[in-house]
Amino acid sequence: MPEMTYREALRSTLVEEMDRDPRVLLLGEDIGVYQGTFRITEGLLERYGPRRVIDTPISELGFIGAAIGMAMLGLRPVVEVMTWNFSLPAADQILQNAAKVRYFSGGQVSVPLVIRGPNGAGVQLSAQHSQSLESFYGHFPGLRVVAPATPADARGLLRTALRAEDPVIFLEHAALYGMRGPVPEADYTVPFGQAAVVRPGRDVTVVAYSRMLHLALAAADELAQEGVECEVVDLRCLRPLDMDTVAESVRRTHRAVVVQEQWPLFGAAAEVATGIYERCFDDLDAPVERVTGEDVPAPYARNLEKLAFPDESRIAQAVRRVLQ
Amino acid sequence: MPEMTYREALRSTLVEEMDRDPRVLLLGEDIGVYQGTFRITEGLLERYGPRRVIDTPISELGFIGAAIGMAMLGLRPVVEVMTWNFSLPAADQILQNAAKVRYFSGGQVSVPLVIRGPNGAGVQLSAQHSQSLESFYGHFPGLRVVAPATPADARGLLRTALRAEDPVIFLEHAALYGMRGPVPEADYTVPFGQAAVVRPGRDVTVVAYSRMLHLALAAADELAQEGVECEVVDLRCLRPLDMDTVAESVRRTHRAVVVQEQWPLFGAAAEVATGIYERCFDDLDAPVERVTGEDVPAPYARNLEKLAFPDESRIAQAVRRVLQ
Amino acid sequence: MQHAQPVTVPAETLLEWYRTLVFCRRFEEQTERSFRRGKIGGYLHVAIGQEAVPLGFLSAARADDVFFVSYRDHVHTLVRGTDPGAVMAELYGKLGGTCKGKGGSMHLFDVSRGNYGGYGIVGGHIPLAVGAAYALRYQGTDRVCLCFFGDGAMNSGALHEAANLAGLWGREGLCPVVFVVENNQYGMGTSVERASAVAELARRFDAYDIPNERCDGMDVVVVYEVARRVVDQVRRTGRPYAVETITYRFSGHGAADLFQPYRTKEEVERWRQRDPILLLERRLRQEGLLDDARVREVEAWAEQRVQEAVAFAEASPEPPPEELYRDVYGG
Amino acid sequence: MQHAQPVTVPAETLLEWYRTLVFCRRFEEQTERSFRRGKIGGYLHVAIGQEAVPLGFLSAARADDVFFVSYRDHVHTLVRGTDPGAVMAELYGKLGGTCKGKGGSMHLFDVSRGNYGGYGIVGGHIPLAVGAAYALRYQGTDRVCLCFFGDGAMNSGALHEAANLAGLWGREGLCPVVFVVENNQYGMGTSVERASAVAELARRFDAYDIPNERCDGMDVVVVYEVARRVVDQVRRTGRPYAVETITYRFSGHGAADLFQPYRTKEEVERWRQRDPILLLERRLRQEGLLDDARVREVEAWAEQRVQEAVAFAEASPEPPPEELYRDVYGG
Ligand SMILES: Cc1ncc(C[n+]2csc(CCOP(=O)(O)OP(=O)(O)O)c2C)c(N)n1
Ligand SMILES: Cc1ncc(C[n+]2csc(CCOP(=O)(O)OP(=O)(O)O)c2C)c(N)n1
Ligand SMILES: [Mg+2]
Ligand SMILES: [Mg+2]
Repeated sequence: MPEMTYREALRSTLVEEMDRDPRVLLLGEDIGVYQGTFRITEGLLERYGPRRVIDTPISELGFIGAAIGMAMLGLRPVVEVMTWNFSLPAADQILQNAAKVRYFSGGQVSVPLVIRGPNGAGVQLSAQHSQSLESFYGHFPGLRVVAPATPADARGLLRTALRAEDPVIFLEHAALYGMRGPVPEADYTVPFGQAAVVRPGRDVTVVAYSRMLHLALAAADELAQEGVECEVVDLRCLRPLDMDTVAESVRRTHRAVVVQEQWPLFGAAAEVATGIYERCFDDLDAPVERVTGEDVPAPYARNLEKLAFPDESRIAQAVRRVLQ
Repeated sequence: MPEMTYREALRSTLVEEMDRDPRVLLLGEDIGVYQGTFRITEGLLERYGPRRVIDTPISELGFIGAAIGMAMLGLRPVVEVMTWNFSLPAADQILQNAAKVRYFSGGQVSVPLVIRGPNGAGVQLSAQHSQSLESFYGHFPGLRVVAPATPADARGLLRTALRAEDPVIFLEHAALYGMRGPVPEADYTVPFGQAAVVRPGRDVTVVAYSRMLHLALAAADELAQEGVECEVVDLRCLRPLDMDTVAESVRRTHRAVVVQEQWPLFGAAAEVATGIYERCFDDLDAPVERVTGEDVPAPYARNLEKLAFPDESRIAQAVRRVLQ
Repeated sequence: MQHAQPVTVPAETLLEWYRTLVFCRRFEEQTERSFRRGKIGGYLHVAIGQEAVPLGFLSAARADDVFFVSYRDHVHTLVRGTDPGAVMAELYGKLGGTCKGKGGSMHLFDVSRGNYGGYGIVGGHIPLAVGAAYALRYQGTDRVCLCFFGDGAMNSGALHEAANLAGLWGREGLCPVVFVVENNQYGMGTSVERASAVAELARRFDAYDIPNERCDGMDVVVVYEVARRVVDQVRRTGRPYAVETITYRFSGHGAADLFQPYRTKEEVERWRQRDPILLLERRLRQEGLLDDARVREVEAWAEQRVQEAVAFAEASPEPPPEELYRDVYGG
Repeated sequence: MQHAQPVTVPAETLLEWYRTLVFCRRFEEQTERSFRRGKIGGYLHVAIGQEAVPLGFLSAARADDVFFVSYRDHVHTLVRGTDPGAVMAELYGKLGGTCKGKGGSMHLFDVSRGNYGGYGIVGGHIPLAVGAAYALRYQGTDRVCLCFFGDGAMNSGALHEAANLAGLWGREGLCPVVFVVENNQYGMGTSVERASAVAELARRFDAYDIPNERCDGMDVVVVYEVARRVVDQVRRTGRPYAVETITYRFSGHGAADLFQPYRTKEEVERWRQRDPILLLERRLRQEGLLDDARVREVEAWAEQRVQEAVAFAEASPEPPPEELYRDVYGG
């Protein structure tokens, strides 16, 4: 299997699908002339021309709305949000139109739209630029919400998204763009709603996704040296949420830790934890531990920021707590 | 104690605080000449004049943003959103500015702002007008989120909100405006973050808020006839979330049902349920039951809509399930 | 206001329009009665008084053109030829409705006729229409997209961002959208003057380099003539155009808006003198195309069609419970 | 462009401005170096080339006037008199920073000097400024609010909704806000022509009945003269006003924007001929107020002050862990 970065996995999948399907077109700020803030769309303007690679003004509300309209008319637009923070001015379009128009039209229209870009905190981007919006969007039926953690999943889930009939909230992570990994070639797809056991283990189930997966794996390595075997489950997709895979694992390990990057209250970990209890109440030997960001806006100072977000050691500590 | 409606409780509290504090002013669509869509602001334009009762254009993003600016400069604006659905175009202002500016300014500014209006589903308002946004806003530190279910709490929490130093998401419910109840006079306040045991009972704790509280109470009445004594807890406030009161109750009853009006996934009930498990793992005799709306956009047809939202009988059934 | 090159509308068409206007009026009056009887729920917004605007514009559009509209969408749907029974059934929340009863009054769709729906968030559908227009050119067609919205929507960020995109994309001939402002002078209880810093709404499109004009929205012939010229131009150029139609709603904002402190009875009366049905009737009578007998005939025909629609709606079954879970996701 | 009534600026002031401009330039160059050395993190946006706009406007404002600005906020903060050490410490994420290190480069605040902050969401602060202006009049003062934002923000819904409110509230004399468009010709890598359907941005304020004009943003004397007239008028009338300043950023959009495919070196070079420091220096030399020795003196003074700021920032402690939980809620 060839190796490539998460970035290359995204870009090559866009290219393959654009070559295959003329209905696919791209919109976003600085994706063309500028080649994309994170270089995901490098060279694509030259390759496909300005009708298919549309540099937009700073008008998320406008161009995300327009992309919904394009999708309703049969195109397959892919919107790049420079970061997901900038989707908030367009929340109304995403939540009220994209998510619901199929339903309130009685099934007369589809919105095959992908909105993609980096989600979550970066390094010292401070409060307005450090949002992790998976539970925010995940609350709304009609949307699909995915958050790949590896180059292979980035490719497989993006291809599924590009061929889906529904609006997809495609959450990347800036910290992952440079990460290399093996990526299956050709028509590789990863279906929505399938979590993956990425590391088997008998003692405790650690559930994570996106960047947190890598922290969980690092914590698992550390714990392995203490003789603790973590089973690490990558959710990959938040909506639909594959609780079956999670529950099956917890039924074996009897203990669980759920990791998410940001605010605890009404965050994704609460849903996963509740789902575990609902399915594994009698199997659990300890309460599920949540590892989350602190309940504060992201601070700028590096020392505070480090305290604000989960790290390996906090995950390892949570694992130790559930094992007590 | 005098009786009044939820509407009168809100209106009279606005009047009292506006009389007391010239910094309080109102903004919203059709709150003045039109007297307010739900008549909460009836007569206030005449009483306070157009500088303090500002009819706005249909520009939620603009006037909610402007109200944040007013608050930063020392006023105490109260924004009426015609319904909370229309807050979505202003989500960026609420989440990125109101919730965070105190933090990223290092504490240099406060945003003493109240945004109020009806939240949740009405009757056949269909998908774009039937949103329950408590977990949506509750996720963000910096906000306070309250959802009074009774005239007394409407008064007590609104007064607290009007005197607070933070942005308050004040979630009313259209179905409650006409409800009458006893309301303490004078300077009655209800502090944020205090749930209330509104009906004591030994068998099971039912947690609810806003309109769902009344369904929970009705279900409790029904169950009492079967000899089941529900303890009903009204959260009243979602952020801060008073899990202590809930946990104390569950430690006595050993069983819990959590009710929320809308979508299950990443909804408020998941947080409350997780919080219960975290505090009462060894006390629980059965998994916590969630009673939520169905995972679909709100349909228009009355028969479908009835299926889409919780009712008393579904709450009663959930109670019976946790008692099995 | 620019002056339109008069288009000769055949007598047959004028009569047809008259019948349509009368029918739409009777239909909407019926919906208000059905609302009061509890047959229709939720929000109900009729366009009584404003019918000439959708009729004029959609008559000027081609059958394969598409449109988007606000929640005040019954007339648009009816004049486009959707079965009145299906419209009434939608309002009744029945399976035979345009959207199987799942959308209701605010969300009428008939994609087979290019009706991409009614939307409930003020201004929220304008960006969709701009994207739809782009798609039509991207797909190599010369179809046009019409986007109807109220005066209140002019103050929404959605209008601004969408209009700017339309202006930009239009430069390349990639945005054949007609913005039709249905200026009925109020957004609920707030007059245009109180809501918009510039009350001449058409002019605001200068900020997006979008050609624009104002026109009378009560005389369907005037509306049609403007619409015809504008739609043709937009089709030819692929560039957006905005028309502010000056109209008036005789009924309340919604069926629940009875007490109307924001306007006087006199004002409503004054506008009733320019009722689009009255204006057209007068024209037809003057041209000898209509007389009392013919009027009665049309009224009777309209009333009967309305009652047929009601009967269809009544007879249509409720959507079955499985419908609750359908149409959330595609394949 | 309207022509400004020339205001005579005293020699002393011109010299002071020169020193300020040189200092700001050196300060920002230092921040870029500190960024490359990892002392400053996150996003860093300098205003190198654009300094005349904040300097001219804030010099025309009164000490008790307030302002709001985008993330490109260092110069605004410095010219308003905030201690450079505190600014640098904020960028270094230190407790001695303007916001205790919790905001960083994009969020400089100094409320004691009317600086209501830098904001990171394009256009997002414009509504705040309009509300602030209202508050100032509501409180019975004659203070004015200045709102600085980029050309890119012109296409945001926030601008539209806020400007319309300002137009409306201004009718009653209740909205003393000056919109200062810092048109540096690009929003990141997108030129104004490619982002705005109407490239003459000032004119777009006609849609809100807001008087507006364009002016040179490189010559601080020109900026000041316009600003002086505009600020005075806004103070007198309580009505909004918009000024589009034509300026240019010599550096990248942010410290990470090195490769700049969106513009040519020649274009940058051409604009460097109108560097605000150069223009002012030339004027001062012509008037005999500056010579080589004096220039060297100013440079040395500026460099030393910058190094003092760096030293202060370096010496300032990190915010203690408790700060993480402070300032989330008030009392
Ligand atoms: C964003 C938003 N805010 C508020 C409302 C509530 N609302 C529904 S219709 C309406 C008035 C709209 O006026 P206008 O655009 O002129 O259309 P008209 O009803 O006159 O046809 C308002 C305020 C809404 N639907 N959406
Ligand atoms: C709503 C939003 N979208 C995107 C961004 C990312 N972004 C940051 S600065 C910028 C360019 C802004 O250009 P302009 O307003 O002209 O200001 P300048 O940087 O030129 O001073 C963009 C796109 C953002 N911060 N906010
Ligand atoms: Mg209107
Ligand atoms: Mg710029």
